[in-house]
Amino acid sequence: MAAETKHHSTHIPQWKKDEIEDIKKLISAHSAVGIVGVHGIPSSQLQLMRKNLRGMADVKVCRNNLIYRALETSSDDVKQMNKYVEDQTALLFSNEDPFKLYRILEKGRASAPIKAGGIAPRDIVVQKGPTSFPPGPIVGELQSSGIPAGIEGGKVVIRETRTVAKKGDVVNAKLASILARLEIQPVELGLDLRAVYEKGIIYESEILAIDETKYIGDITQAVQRAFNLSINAAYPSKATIGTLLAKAASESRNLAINAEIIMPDFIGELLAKANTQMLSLAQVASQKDANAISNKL
Amino acid sequence: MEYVYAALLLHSAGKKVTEEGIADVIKAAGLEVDVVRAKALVSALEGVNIEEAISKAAFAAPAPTAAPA
Amino acid sequence: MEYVYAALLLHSAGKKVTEEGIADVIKAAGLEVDVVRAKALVSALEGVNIEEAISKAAFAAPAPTAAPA
Amino acid sequence: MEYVYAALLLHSAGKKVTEEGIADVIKAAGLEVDVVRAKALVSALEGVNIEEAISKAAFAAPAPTAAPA
Amino acid sequence: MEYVYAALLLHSAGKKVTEEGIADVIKAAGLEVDVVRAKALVSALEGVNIEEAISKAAFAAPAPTAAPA
Amino acid sequence: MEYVYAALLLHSAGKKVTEEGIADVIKAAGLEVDVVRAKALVSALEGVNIEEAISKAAFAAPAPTAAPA
Amino acid sequence: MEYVYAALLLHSAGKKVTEEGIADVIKAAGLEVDVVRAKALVSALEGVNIEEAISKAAFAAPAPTAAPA
Repeated sequence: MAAETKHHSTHIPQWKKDEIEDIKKLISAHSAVGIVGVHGIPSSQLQLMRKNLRGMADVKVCRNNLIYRALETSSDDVKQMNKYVEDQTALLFSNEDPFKLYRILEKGRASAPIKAGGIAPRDIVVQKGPTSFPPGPIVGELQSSGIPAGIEGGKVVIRETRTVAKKGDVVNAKLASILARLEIQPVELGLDLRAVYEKGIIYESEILAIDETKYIGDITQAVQRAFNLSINAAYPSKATIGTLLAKAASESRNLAINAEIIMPDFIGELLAKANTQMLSLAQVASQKDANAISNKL
Repeated sequence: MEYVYAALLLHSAGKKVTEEGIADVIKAAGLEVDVVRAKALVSALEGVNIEEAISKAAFAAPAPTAAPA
Repeated sequence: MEYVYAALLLHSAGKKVTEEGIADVIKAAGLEVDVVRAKALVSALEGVNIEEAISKAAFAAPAPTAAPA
Repeated sequence: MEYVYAALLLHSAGKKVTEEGIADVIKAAGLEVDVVRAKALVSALEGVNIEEAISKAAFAAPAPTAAPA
Repeated sequence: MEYVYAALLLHSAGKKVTEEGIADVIKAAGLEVDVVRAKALVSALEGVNIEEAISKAAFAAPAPTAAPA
Repeated sequence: MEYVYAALLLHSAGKKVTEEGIADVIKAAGLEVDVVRAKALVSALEGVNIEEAISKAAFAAPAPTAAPA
Repeated sequence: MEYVYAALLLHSAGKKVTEEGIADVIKAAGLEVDVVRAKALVSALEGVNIEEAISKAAFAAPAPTAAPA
């Protein structure tokens, strides 16, 4: 690849023309065209991911300049996808809904060990607890990478939880090897869907990344509002009539008791209320003077 | 409960809760009017902020409400 | 609640709750008697087992003791 | 809530809750009758056990007791 | 209980709870007055905010207003 | 609740909640329009501040009151 | 919230919540359709159990759970 980037020029070799034509055909044959970042994905992994997507999406890896040229000569709408072509890019062709595509790709993410010299994509933490290693030189290796280790009950244990690399740190060979042996895989590999073109609309990843909990919250709120409105406006429907009746009944009860309306329906509660008041007043009084209240209570 | 509902109806209709008002509503519901009850109701509501009394959860002693009928 | 208190006072004094009884107690408390309320109360109490109504409260509203503190 | 109160009034008076019944009560309360609302209410009440709905209120209201403390 | 009811009655009638007040009410209920008890109660209630003591009960037991709107 | 959702949709779309508006939305949802329900809803909403009615917690029979915001 | 109302309307009408369904309802409410929002909503709802979300709301808010039939 490196050898060839040199002589892109006025004359375009036939194989490149073919490739561009091929891309354009794929574009017109699918409802959705995505630009996918494939940075840092080893080719074996990429192969696996492509395989997993079979039937839902085709991933085509090719050089950016060919992608660029293919898009450039497509319709005005599609042309705008050019701005997402950068770094290591692949094209994705599908007939699926863009949102669904995004979800599928997210699900397809896998974790991988970090390589020597790799940059920590997040804080890398080694949790305390037992390991599967039998006692041996591993203890010293752990310790020399700043992980407090020891031996307990015939097993190597990590004594304390440690952050061994901060996000952005370069992970040296020794640590990378230890992390691999501890089966800590800090690197997340996945097809990074930057944008999808579908039927005249470009969906960027921020739009595609749906926050389901927000929607659930919205639904909850909408349902509550509908309920509040129908009860507060006393709109009778099958869904609300029970509550409306209960509300009216409870209001009448509140009114009767609070206004001390003497009616057969509520006399029991009024008696009970008076009795409870008497008991609580009696209690207060008896706390001050036990003799103030007859011991009948 | 009829009398209390009648009072609530009058109140929510924006009317003053009077003996006559209650009597009219009770009659319209096909019942004979018990003057004592109507009077007692009106007297009990004197000086009461109905809006407040309605919304303030009443002393919830027993659950008997279920029973009345 | 005056009328209800009066009724319960009579009841716990072992007297029958009558209009006159209520009227007497209410008067003794320095209030004017509202005959209608007394009537309504006696009528409402007809067939009511006061002891039972009270004990339901005791059962349902056990909170008071607990709460104050 | 006028229509709901009217319905409960009829119900607690032992009457069937009908459009006409509601209309009569609403009128007696000095309001103009909105036939559509009466209709909608009667229709919503179809198949509803009013007694049960009401007792749920009685049952439901006191529940919070637990919470305050 | 009679004495406490008498006190509640006086309080809710807007009167001060005094020995004489209680005695009058108790007598009106057809009971003989136990002066010592009346004294003891009045003294025990001195400085007590009856309204508060009563409403505590109401508050603890029932449904906190909180709910409805 | 279809009609209420329709009304909320119209309201939040900045439209007045009218019978026709509701009918249109209901139809667009693939339902047949029940004129009584549409009319009853519009009539129930008359004079109602929808924004307020939406956010005011409705009658909270049971305990959860604590929760709503 | 228009799109959410539209979706709930469709759902409570017993229809599947689809892009076209939402678009139709939104249009009927006199709004221009934002395809992206409609799509996003439908896609978001794919993984959501609307009935569950509704009943959660019902529970969290007021009583309704009891009521709806």
